[in-house]
Amino acid sequence: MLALRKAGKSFGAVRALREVSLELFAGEAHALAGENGAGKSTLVKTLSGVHRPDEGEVLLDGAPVEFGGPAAAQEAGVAVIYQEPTLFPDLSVAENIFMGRQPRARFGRIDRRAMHAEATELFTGLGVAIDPGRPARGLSIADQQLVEIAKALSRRARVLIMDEPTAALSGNEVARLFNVVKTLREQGCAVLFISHRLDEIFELCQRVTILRDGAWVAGEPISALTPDDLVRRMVGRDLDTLYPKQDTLPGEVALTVGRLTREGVFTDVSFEVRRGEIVALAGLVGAGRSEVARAIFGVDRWDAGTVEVGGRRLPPGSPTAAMAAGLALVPEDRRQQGLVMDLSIERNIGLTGLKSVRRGPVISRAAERDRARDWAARLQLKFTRLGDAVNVLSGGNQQKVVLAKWLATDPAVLIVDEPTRGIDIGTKAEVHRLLSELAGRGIAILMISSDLPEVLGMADRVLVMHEGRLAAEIPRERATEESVMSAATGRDGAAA
Amino acid sequence: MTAVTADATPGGRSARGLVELVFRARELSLVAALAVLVLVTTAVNPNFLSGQGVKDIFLNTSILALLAVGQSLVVITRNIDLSVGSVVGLVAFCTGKFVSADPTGRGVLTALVFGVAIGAVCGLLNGLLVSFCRVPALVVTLGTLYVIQGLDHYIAHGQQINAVDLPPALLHLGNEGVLGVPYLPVITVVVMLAVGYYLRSYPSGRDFYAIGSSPEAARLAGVPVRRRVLAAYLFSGALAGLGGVLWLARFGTVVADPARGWELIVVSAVVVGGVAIVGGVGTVYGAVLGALLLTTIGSALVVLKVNSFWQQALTGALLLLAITVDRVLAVRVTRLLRKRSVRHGA
Amino acid sequence: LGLAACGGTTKDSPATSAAPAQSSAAAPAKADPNAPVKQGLKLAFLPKQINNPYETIVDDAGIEATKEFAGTAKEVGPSDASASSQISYINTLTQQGQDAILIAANDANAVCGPLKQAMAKGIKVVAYDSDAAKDCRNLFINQASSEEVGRSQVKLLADMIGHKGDIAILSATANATNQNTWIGFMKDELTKPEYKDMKLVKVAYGDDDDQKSFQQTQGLLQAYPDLKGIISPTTVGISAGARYISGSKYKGKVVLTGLGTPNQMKQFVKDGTVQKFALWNPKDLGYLAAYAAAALSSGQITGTEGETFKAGKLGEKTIGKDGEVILGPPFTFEASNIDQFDF
Amino acid sequence: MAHDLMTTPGTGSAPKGGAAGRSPLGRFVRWDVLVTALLIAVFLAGAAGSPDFANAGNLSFALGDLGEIALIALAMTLLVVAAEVDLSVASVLGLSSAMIGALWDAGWAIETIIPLVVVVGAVCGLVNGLLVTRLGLPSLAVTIGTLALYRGLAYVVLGDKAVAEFPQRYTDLVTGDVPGTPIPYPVALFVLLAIITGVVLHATGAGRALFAIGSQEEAAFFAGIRVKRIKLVLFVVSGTMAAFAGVVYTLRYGSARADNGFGVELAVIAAVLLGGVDFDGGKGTLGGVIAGVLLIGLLRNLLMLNDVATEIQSIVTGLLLIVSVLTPRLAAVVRQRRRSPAPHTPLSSEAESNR
Ligand SMILES: Nc1ncnc2c1ncn2[C@@H]1O[C@H](COP(=O)(O)OP(=O)(O)OP(=O)(O)O)[C@@H](O)[C@H]1O
Ligand SMILES: Nc1ncnc2c1ncn2[C@@H]1O[C@H](COP(=O)(O)OP(=O)(O)OP(=O)(O)O)[C@@H](O)[C@H]1O
Ligand SMILES: [Mg+2]
Ligand SMILES: [Mg+2]
Repeated sequence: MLALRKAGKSFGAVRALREVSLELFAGEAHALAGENGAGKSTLVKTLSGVHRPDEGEVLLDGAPVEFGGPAAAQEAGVAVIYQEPTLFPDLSVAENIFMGRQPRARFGRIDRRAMHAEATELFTGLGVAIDPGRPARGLSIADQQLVEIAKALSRRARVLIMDEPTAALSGNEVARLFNVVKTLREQGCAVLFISHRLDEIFELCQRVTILRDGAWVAGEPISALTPDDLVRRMVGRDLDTLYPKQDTLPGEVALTVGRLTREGVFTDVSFEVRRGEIVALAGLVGAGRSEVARAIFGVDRWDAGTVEVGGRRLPPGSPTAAMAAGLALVPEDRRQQGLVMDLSIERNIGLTGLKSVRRGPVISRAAERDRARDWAARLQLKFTRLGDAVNVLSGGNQQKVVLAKWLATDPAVLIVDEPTRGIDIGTKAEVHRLLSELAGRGIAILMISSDLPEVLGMADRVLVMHEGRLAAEIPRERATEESVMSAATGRDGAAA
Repeated sequence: MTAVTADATPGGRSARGLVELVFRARELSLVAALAVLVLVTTAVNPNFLSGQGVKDIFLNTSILALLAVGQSLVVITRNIDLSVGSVVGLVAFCTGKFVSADPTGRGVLTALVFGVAIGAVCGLLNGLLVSFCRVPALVVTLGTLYVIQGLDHYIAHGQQINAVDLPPALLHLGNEGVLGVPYLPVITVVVMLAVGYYLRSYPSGRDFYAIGSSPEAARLAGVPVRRRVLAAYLFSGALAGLGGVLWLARFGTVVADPARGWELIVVSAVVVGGVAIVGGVGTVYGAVLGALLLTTIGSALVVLKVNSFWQQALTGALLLLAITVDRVLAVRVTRLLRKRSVRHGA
Repeated sequence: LGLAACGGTTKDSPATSAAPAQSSAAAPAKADPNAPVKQGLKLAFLPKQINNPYETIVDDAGIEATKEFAGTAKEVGPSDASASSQISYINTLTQQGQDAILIAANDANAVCGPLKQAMAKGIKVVAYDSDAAKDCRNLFINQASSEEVGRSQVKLLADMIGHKGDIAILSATANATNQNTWIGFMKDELTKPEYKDMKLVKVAYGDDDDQKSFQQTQGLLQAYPDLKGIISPTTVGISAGARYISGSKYKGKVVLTGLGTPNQMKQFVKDGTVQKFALWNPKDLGYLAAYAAAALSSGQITGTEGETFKAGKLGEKTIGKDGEVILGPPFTFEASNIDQFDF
Repeated sequence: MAHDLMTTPGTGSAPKGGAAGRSPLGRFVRWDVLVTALLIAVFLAGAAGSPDFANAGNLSFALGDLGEIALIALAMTLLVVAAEVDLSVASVLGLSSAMIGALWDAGWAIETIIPLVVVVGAVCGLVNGLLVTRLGLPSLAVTIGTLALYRGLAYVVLGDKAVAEFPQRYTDLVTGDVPGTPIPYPVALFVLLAIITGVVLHATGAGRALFAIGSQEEAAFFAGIRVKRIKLVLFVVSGTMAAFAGVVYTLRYGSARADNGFGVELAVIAAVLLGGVDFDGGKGTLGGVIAGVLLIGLLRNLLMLNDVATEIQSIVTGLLLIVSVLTPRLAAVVRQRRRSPAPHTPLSSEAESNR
């Protein structure tokens, strides 16, 4: 239906795509796999008219087309969920979904009632209860992603392209999304699906195309591959283990959270994290996990309760004090909170350690650069120049910059919120190895993740949140998919 | 949240009502402030609310409000137009020159067409530079502010348009009315209602908000960003042109640069009216109310016999008060919204 | 004030005020009343603000006059009526080596330093319309004696309202030197017994801005319902005031007078809004200023009291106290004579 | 995300316009370099065209005239880099001038008055800063309000009076030249302050923090930068600098008036913009701003010397602003076109509507 033939695309010196071909067929879900920076998002943007290929062409129903812009592709029936949510924060959710093609009443007016009804219907289909009338500002990343999904679905397009739609979602929403997509597929829609979670690829897709460094590596039916084959083709080598959890002996208590409450968001949250321990905070999307992390770090104020790091009490609402006490937070929204997108890689990494690279009052650029280069190498960052703005990096590489930025502060307690969101499987293993190593060195780690296997694979202890409260604490031995999920959905609190 | 599906609508509706209320609240608080101001002033001096007094206030507001409507359209798209004041000056002078050259042959309609056309050309220039050449709006319009002002001075060069030279019909437009209602406010209200309705109820109107809210997302959503931004400037320019003609009609005598320094007054009217300076939020009704409030403050202080030297200070203080109250209110409601949405989720 | 007593430089400290820079340069050799007017003199008019129609009339007349004695003149100036922009121009004119600078000062003192520097370089300085501080200029061409302007305005208004009722003044900017001098004399005049029934209730400032003056008039009339008369001794103010009154219910009830140009006011005199107003002939002002500058530059006069010089068609003029030359009494315009004028 | 609702809107979750960000032109033509080149060109043209231009006397005048604008522009640069703006500077200047006049008239000692008005300027800045940081109001709106307020207070303090006759020792300090050079004292002071500001902005942690705050406030906050405190300090610095400029202004003209410095804010902003500081924050160099200030000042001086009418000067200033921004952008577009005929280059994903 939609196809790409020998397409190439360069950004300056970076060849993001070279001679890539790909064909989407009606009624078939096609997976696109590859490491971070392999060129997946670029391919998507080429198909959707955001970029024009430097060479090669886009074919629609076998005939070459030239999309002048995203609007033209949409006209042609191509709906896209971009990797990063692109919402209008000031407009209502319903308007976000229908921008540019609002249902009309007489005289070309907008029919708001119909618009809201349709939006509600879409959300019902996805099984979520987002109020279509609320402004998009303040939606959690997951909710934003869901609105994006609703937006794409509402187009009833012939071709549906999804760039990591599930990265911020947890099991339930993913399952629902897949149901909807499967229905669409059965109705004859062509689907292009990108994800770093291999099980999802195997569950949804019939065919897979693999990219490596912008080049086409393989394209074959999924049934011909095992997960290991897939990984091997993506990474170009065998992967040892995804969850290289080392066993460590927990040391003294590093972080104590006592009856922490932020009105209307979370209530009475108490736990502690010991040195060398990885504690996972699990729960459904919107359970308030990120909010707890933000409060601990001082980005949000808390209304009641205490936070102690290494026995020292933190004042509420001061990230600076939290950092001084040895706390670090890798936030969930890297584009808004984690990175200054316009600044260079080195400046971003340097931002948390301005003191450590000073000569007198003046910053030593050489020291700053060395530090950045060192961390870029340790995290295997893929970049052209350290002086490039981070917004030209691929999503996964951006995430690595955030990690580097915080690891460089040499924290005593590291809070990571969705540390592997949007990270490819090779790097994911890398991040996991890193976290495990850090724990081994005696750092206390609090990990928030919606990726259940990750939680189970990495955590020494699992705390489960449900609707703003801690619902359960499950030690590693007893942590299973069932036990965590039942606590997360509030079906039993017994484990606590 | 995920588990709840069935009761999405009722909860949704109440939250939506709340959101609508927040937006209304901005305008309501302006109306309330206005009411307090008028009541206090009238209590001190009943003349303030006399027929003449009310007429004066509306007449005084009209041109500012007209400019505020144009400006809010631009500000909603996350841009700014600092050149409006100088466009008014240029148009007022040139139109005056133009019609006074042949006061019998060139009537009101010619004057309006001439003036609006000049304004539109200025707007077009701004718009092209901002949308197609991608020059930051502040730089462009500060630049055109200087250029247009210089041009105006160059053309005027110490001349003056006098009321005697103008066609009487034009002066009528500025000072008379139908059934006791002067034309000027009528024109402004009609423009305001038309633009307000368009912005709220037409897809292309919503585009302006989308662009201001997130230009990148707007592009991805297929909104013709450049065309809309161009349209906003064109419209703001044309309204400034209209304002210039009305200025001429109202004041009759025009020296080189009427409306000098008005760019900041117009922007304050828009901001007081609740249009976010960063785009995406606000209505033209609010902007017009903002203009009305500013003008009324000015008139009230004179009527209240406030020392001339205190007037400006008080105007500034009241402006700050207006935006502060608005802000505090917005924060309160947002907090309420947060607690509500969670309770609804729970 | 306690702090002030602790020492330091205060207003009252000895020799604090900036002493006249080159008092020797300001009082040069002898005047030679019979010296010929130099050929090719370069004069520069520096009005308060270009684009003020009144100033343009004055300066254009002065530029015309310069041609009569084969000199060249130009008008330069800022587009805003501020002292600081005027100063840039003074400096530039000094650099250019003009023979004389004719200035309508926006601030008597602020322009002082640069003018002194100009004088030190042998450039003659003539103030007109609005004076600069005495030791920073050679001459001041006063359109009319300030005292006479102030007092005659009050008389004019008093006659029209029958010496009775509340009155107000609509001035230009709060800092305008000439306005404030006139207003001073008006207030003084009002203390005389024949004005005991007249009360000055307010001095409003329209900033020589059309719209602002318009609104100030409005406000005055609302705030003081018993107001009988307004004096607006500024051309911008009086025309804006007249325009408001002509379109309002106050027409015929409130008397407006002041200083205005005939062209501006013709319509309002004819429609009865304004009966009488005054002004001198601005063309003569520019003319006289140009001749005075020429006389200074040619060494006919030095600017001391009692010297005389010929001012073309205006005949002989004598320098009065403080280096002032007075153009003549203001002229009152009314319906019967206004059509004879075109400026 | 309650947080972003309580800080300045626009630094919230709305993604900054330029997703694709820095256009490749940045590497070839830097704006500030361009402005500096233009400055040199103007200077050479002036020196060649008019004998009155390049002499010490004239340049000393021209520089002296720029003094206040240049001083205020330093603080304004810091603010604009942090994506804020202070429009009230000219009014603070006026208030400071009016206070000097009133207090001097009342017999206070100038040695007491000067520190006092500078402190008042700091307080004015503090008020701006508190309104912006504590209430989360946009600085453009706040400072339009205080623009009226402070100017009004200036009139309240001094009314329509103009106070003159300041001690010569002090006026000389401001109008005089550093012994043995044609450099006026204020210019020398400016050079010193500019060096300090330049180092702070471009070589210290605080400067890095400013750029981070300017381009993405939320991320800066998450990185432990005390966003609010820094902004507050910036506003205080701006107010202090404006009040100090008021002192220089008053002494230089020897006249204290409430309307002193009226409208200077736009001149300052024009200079800052011309210097290549992005009003969205996060981009710009101090060198560019200084070049911008000098360019506007020298060009005006040159035009004035050549008897070019004020109107034309205004037009030239405006065109300069537009052209200086337009040229590099057009050049980049042309370069892009030449390399690949595609209209949808990363450039086009830059914000269409940036302020
Ligand atoms: N606008 C741009 N300018 C310059 N380089 C870019 C731009 N967009 C992408 N790139 C580069 O192109 C390459 C491919 O990026 P792309 O975003 O397509 O990767 P991806 O496969 O989607 O990775 P991820 O899994 O992390 O999302 C990367 O090296 C990236 O740095
Ligand atoms: N600024 C805000 N205004 C209103 N509601 C908000 C705001 N921020 C978050 N919420 C809501 O608060 C709840 C908790 O959000 P939070 O992001 O903490 O969830 P979470 O458990 O971390 O989920 P995830 O990280 O998977 O998104 C959600 O329902 C979210 O929609
Ligand atoms: Mg990607
Ligand atoms: Mg979260």
